[in-house]
Amino acid sequence: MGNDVFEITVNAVKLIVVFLLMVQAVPILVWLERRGSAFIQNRFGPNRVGPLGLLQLLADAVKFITKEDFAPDKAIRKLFYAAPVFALIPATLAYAAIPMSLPFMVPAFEMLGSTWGPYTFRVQGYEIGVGIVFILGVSSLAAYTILMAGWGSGSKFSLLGALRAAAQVISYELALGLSIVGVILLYGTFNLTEMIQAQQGPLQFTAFGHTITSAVSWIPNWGIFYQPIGFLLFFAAAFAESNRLPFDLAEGEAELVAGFHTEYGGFKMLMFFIGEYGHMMIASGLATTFFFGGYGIPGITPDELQQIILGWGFSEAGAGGLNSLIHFLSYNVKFAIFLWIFIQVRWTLPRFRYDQLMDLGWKTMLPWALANTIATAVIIYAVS
Amino acid sequence: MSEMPLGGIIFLTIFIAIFGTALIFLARAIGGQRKNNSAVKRDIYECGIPGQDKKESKVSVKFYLTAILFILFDIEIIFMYPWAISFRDFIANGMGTPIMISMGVFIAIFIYGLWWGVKSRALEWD
Amino acid sequence: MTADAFLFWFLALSTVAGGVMVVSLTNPIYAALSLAFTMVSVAAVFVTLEAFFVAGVQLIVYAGAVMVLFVMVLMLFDLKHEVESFARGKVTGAIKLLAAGLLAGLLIGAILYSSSGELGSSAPQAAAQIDSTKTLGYRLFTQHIFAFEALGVLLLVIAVGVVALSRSKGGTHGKH
Amino acid sequence: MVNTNVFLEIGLNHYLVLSTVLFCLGMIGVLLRKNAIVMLMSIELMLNAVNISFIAFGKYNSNIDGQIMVFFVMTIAAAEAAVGLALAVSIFKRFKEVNIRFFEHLKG
Repeated sequence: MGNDVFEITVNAVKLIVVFLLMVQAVPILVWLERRGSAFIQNRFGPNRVGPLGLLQLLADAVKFITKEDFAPDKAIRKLFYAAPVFALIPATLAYAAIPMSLPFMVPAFEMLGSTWGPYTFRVQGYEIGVGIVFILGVSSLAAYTILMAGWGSGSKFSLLGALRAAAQVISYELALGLSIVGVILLYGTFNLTEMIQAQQGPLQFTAFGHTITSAVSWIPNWGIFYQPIGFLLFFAAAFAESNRLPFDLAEGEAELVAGFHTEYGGFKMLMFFIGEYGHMMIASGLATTFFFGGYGIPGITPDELQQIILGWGFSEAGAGGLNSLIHFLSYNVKFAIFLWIFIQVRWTLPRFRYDQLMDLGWKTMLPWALANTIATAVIIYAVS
Repeated sequence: MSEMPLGGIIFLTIFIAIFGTALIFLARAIGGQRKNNSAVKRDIYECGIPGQDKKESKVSVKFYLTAILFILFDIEIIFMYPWAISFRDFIANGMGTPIMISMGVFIAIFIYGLWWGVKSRALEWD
Repeated sequence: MTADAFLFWFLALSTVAGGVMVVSLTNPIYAALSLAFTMVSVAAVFVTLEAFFVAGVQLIVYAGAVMVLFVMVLMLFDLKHEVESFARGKVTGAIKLLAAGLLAGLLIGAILYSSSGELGSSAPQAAAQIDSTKTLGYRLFTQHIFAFEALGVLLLVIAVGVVALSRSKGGTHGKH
Repeated sequence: MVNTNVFLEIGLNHYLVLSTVLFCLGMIGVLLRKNAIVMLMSIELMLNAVNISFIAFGKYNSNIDGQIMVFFVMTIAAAEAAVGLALAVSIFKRFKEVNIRFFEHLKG
């Protein structure tokens, strides 16, 4: 994690901050979801508590934490209580691996009578060489949470919902994993930071040894222009992975009450919420990283921006920090757009039937992802 | 280049586990217990009729069939990852055609498996 | 070096603890969950051995797929806490434990005895300059290409067999 | 005389001993348990132990083939688990029994 006490401490604090950021974003998303759904359905939504109903978040939190803690008699208490805690782990571990901005340098400084060497801190939980594989592996552990909750509740609705949800999650993992193969073929790396670096600069195609740069210089070199089908498949599969409408078959109210968290209430329920929204955030972050240049800003590379900021009279380190901050904002704008798409889709599309869902995953998305992979490979092979 | 900060991952895992457990206990302490603690309240959810145990519910064996097919296809997809990452190197080394052929055979097997699965109605949910 | 050693002992402890729980817990679902935990720990052990990609595959395939299948099947069966989860007979049980212990002792003895050889004490050579995953892909698709294709066929055969098995209504005498 | 280096310097032997211990745990599971599915799980444990030693040898020999072998072992193990569970499920559906002693009553 680092070479000395300072670096280790900063990295540990950074991890905790990433976790809290994720937890923190959930009430905001819930508010956005409720206001957004009201906006879409021509209602007002929560608007009484505080300006624009923003304090509703706080009221909700207070409500959740003052609920009676409760487990049914037939529940297996160990699993029943462990499942919500485990729901947080895969989402956070995966989210911490997504780069959110440029790394920034801290020059050497004096503290407590000794010199602390120059450091480079990344704006992400940790940098992982095989980033995609790690994220896929960790998020595939989310199935255990569902199964533990469903089994531990001791209720048939929970068990049925859990089995459905697990079958759905694993089915769409295939389409998700296969749609990423095209991305890996394109960038030739598993590392998310290297992918973002490959997407900087204006759009340019390299074909038959010639480089064709687009005439309009502000069109960025984003993955979406190379992998449009891959993006659609990835994003649709990500909806299913995070159990969101139109794929929320696990909790189809008419059939299964509330799926695997039928028996949960109060704070434990909120933790499942955090896990679910965490998966949404991972999907948004990954879509941003793979297809929309990550933290990059269209029309300008980080080095050029650094030069511009230096021109404003900042020191090297200060300019680096400001540059990092600007890219962080850029990342968050893209990230928020994707989160809004998640919400918009939820309140626009109706739910699938379960057989339609499975057909879509196995018989439509999997073949299309395969076709996308083959097409990408053939094109890469043909043009080089 | 390939690095994995195992210490950080383990630290974060343990931190979340402790944090989550603490939150659950906190909610338990603040929420307290209500006076009503009847058997009906502590029963599992049911809509108007006496609660039914999960033992009596029949679960379709389709779920496990889906899971098995998922494992087999998942491994085939995982095999594509090392291919995808070294594909450009192969082309650069002039081995593009052999690698395309060998992967083509593999993908053909994959497609045949998928086609067979669809044809045999193993993936049919009704 | 100390941090690495600490990490190794921590992971070794969690791996072995998970293994012991798999063998000793009488409820099969708990055993399956602890096996999943062991798999994750083994993936972490792979990371300490710098096999990053294989560690990820271990997570995806073993922890994320195979063990999910086990847990799902156990839940489908709804196997409760078993009274007789271990084989009968104290004497035979003791003999079996002894045999396993003897094998462990023999193997560990052999490992320690042979550690004076050139393998045991030699520090690992500097990591190859090329990215190890790319090297892995390169070797897999040049040296082991036939094994790779054979595995593709094997997976297909298994898929067919499994579907056929689940199709049969049970029973051992012809079709129904 | 306790050599502290054994605890502080991790080498190939440590991984091999870990692998041995895991393997023997899996073996105990296969020998002692009666539930067919738990026995399958113990076999997975043994395969994992083997994988650890493959990767350890691969690293200390600077040879990537160990990892490729692990890749293959994982595939075979997953296939084995799939077939084993499919068999167990069909027997369970028919006879409601997963005890391994029961299986010897089956006749072709």
